[in-house]
Amino acid sequence: MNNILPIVALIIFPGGLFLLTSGLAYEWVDRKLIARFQNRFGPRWFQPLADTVKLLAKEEIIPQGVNAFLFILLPVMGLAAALTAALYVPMAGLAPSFSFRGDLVVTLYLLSVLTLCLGLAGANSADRFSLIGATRTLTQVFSYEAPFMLAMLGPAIVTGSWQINEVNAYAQSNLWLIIAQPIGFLVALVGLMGKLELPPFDAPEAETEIVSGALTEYSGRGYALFRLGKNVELVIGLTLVAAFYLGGLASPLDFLWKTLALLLVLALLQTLFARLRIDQTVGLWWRIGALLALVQLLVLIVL
Amino acid sequence: MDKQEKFIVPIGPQHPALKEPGHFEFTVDGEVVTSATARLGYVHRGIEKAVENRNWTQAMYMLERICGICSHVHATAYCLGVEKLAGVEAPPRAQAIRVLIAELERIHSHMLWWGVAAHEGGFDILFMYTWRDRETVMELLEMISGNRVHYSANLIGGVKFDIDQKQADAIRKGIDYLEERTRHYLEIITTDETFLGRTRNIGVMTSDQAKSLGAVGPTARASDVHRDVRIDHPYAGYDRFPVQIVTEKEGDLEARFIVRLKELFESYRLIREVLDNLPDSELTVKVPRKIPAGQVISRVEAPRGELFYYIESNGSDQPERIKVRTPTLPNWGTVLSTAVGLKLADMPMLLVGIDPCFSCNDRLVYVKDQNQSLTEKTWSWDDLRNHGIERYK
Amino acid sequence: MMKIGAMFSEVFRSLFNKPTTHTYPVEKIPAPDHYRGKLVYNPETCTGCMLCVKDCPAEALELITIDRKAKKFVMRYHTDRCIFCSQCVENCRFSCLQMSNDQWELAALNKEPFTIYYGKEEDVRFILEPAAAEEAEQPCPESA
Amino acid sequence: MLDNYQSLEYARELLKPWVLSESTPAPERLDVELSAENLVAAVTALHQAGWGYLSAITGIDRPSSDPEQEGRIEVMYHFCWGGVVTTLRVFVPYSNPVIGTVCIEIPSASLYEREMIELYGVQFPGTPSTDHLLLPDDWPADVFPMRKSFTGFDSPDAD
Repeated sequence: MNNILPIVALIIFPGGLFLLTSGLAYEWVDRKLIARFQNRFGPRWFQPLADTVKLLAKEEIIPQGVNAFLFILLPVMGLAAALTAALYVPMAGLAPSFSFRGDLVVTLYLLSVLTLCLGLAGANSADRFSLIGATRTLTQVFSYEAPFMLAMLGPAIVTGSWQINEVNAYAQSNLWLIIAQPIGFLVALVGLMGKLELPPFDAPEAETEIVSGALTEYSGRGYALFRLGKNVELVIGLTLVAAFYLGGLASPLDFLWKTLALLLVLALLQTLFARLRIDQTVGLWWRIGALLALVQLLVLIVL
Repeated sequence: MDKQEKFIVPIGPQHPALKEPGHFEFTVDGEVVTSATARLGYVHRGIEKAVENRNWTQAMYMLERICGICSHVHATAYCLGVEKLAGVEAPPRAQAIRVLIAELERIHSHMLWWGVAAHEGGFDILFMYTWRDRETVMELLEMISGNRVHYSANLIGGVKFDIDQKQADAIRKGIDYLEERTRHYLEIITTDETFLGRTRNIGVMTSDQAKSLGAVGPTARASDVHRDVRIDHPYAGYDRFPVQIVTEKEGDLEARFIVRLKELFESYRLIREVLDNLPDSELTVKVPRKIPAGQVISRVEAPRGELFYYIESNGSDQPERIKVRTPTLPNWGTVLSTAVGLKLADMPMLLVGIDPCFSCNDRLVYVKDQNQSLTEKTWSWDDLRNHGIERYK
Repeated sequence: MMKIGAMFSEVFRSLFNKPTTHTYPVEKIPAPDHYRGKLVYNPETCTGCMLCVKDCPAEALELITIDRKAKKFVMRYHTDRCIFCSQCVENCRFSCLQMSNDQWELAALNKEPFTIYYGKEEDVRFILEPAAAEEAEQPCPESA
Repeated sequence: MLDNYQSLEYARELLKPWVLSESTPAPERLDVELSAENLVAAVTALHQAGWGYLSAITGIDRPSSDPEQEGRIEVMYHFCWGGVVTTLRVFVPYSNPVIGTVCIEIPSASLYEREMIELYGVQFPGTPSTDHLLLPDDWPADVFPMRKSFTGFDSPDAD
């Protein structure tokens, strides 16, 4: 029995199947919302699933001049890291499967692994677009990661714990942190957009300049895994932000409406802006994002 | 990446930034472009030769198909030229209808352009909304002419169809809606911070540069060069319905947006004026099948700039020579000479900034790099192709 | 004055508006009256002057004269070549050519529907029959 | 800005030293014939005086009906300035189709010259690039498609 639970947690819930399905569902909601914002119909509900199935069925072309081992390994690693991160997060409003002191830091690092894998995958494929995409991806990591972490630390500091579970519990019993720490919420949300390379932070995969950035050479399975990884990260990211800033997640219903509300805001933000150039992104994060998060943190510490 | 530390980013012949085939190579240093070259000609169809084997009427339809966006101006330039050769003049009502359609076409072309340009800057929302509103003018054109793209309004010696009261009302209604929308978009492109970050002070071309590079159309007018054939040499109905020139001083991408949008207000005004004052006359005059020998130059203002036609007849029912110089061609130089020193991310917007039409210009450009010499290290198309063949053998 | 998210109100409103996209095969919008669709030929008034054929820029028209005096003409119209410019309609002085505004869904899976014969029924049969008979007589092995 | 008449007068004056013959086919046009060796000087004079911009270079093949006489290629340089157009015409024979390049004075003319090289076989010694402009890379070197003698290649299906 002791051995079965972790396996269930890994394969079915909250890791594995549940996350993959919810990732696809959230991708659909995101696409549909953007389409409606743009006055279009948008895809039907099975479209993300159909995309994934199609990509998985396609031949994977491994270009010459790349390290084939890395080329295949990186997407798997990225997805695995994203799925692992879910184990420490109160998915669907239920208690996380695993929890220990300091799991917040681990989760945040696990969430960055996907981006790192993406960057490495781009650098690994000997394509110009991939290389530029990889450089931009990694540049962007360094710009949003610090503010995003600072923004996540805010709630942790007021809770006095680095354990996601406890922060969640604290958030439930206190004033919503979005009101107490509005700047932190904003930075966290926008940081999540940067993490997921959503517009306007999609310079690393700006299609009109560098086709699809780091993933240009990926087709078939590798591409499908990266996409799934991003979807999973979207769900986890939304859960984290909702748990920390939107009064915690106490039940599946709580989880559903809070993350979907966040997704609505996220979709709106995606549609509203022109793509930022990579230098503008870096400037924005370091000049404004990091500064704001620091101020917030200082205020919290002093108080 | 070769030993010279040159990193070349190819854009095209097939690339998401380009809606038509063209090939550009940008040598970048980090994100900064240090040189730019281009090769076009992927859609060269030999139209100038082909029209020599067609009769005057058939040639018109051939020339109309040079471009899918500005088909009407090609036919207008051609018809005006041939009419001049034949010594006839289309009746005033026909000329007014030509102006009307030319202006409607300008609206649809400019809206198409600024949608595409916004998309290149990742501002998809503006792209979607402008293209949605552009449907209005497309539907108007379809209603008047019977086709969304190739209106085929012209005949040698007049136009094919009349505008009746019902159509005029529909056009007025459509124009009112579009004018309001254009005002709204003008506000957005001049106030939205993220978008201005991508257009303001990007790709600046001074007035002197524009003059010496021979820029035409809105590209030139955004650099404060007063060039507009509709004003300099009024053709068709433009003497009866004069246009006011629209210029901007900055010469950057933002100015090119503003010039094109402000030009639309001029178009709306003109369309209303034409509709209110449609002269009464026949729609066509008789033109002989054989056009008297002679040569004529016909210039019209296409949405993209000056369109130049040289037409020569040898007295038979087929043209001797028709030379077409489309506005995109002289504008290429302006893009590639302003590209150096900008960020790679600005390239797609700069490229579309002149509203290039590859099938119009179907020609090839080679531009020198910063130190004014054709570098050996820049890969030519041949090198690239051979490299591709070698690599994937 | 600079704004962040200048299109906000408009974008948000769209969420509650019906999308503008037409779901084409489901919802069909009627073409305008002057739409230039498939060419329609009326043999009754044709005099066989050939002006339409002469100026057709796409060689989409063939006029087969069976008997000029008896006004027996058959028009072979290639929709796949036609560029729908309506020059033939302009040229026709007897108004026997029209462009239809309701027949414009011309796509087909093979080449056959693209050749259309217009004329009086017996004339079309007269044109088609010898051709069919000829084909039947000598099945061309190369064409396979 | 000069009016149409004045600007044409100005062009006439600038071009005076080299004119072989001139005509005004339309009120807003000046059409001047020059000899090929004077062309560069004339273009330079116009350009340096700031007379408009080079709008297009047109070529026309003039084959000779008389077998004794050699065919010529006519090359026209169109300068536009506001509403007026000045055309410089030169004729070069098939055997020596050489014109000086104007790219030194007007760099953007490179495109137009390359089109002439490719389609008519006119040569411009000193022009910056002679790479293929419109035609495919494997186009035969001695076939000039815009000459009247070119009527197309045999179709590959013919045999």
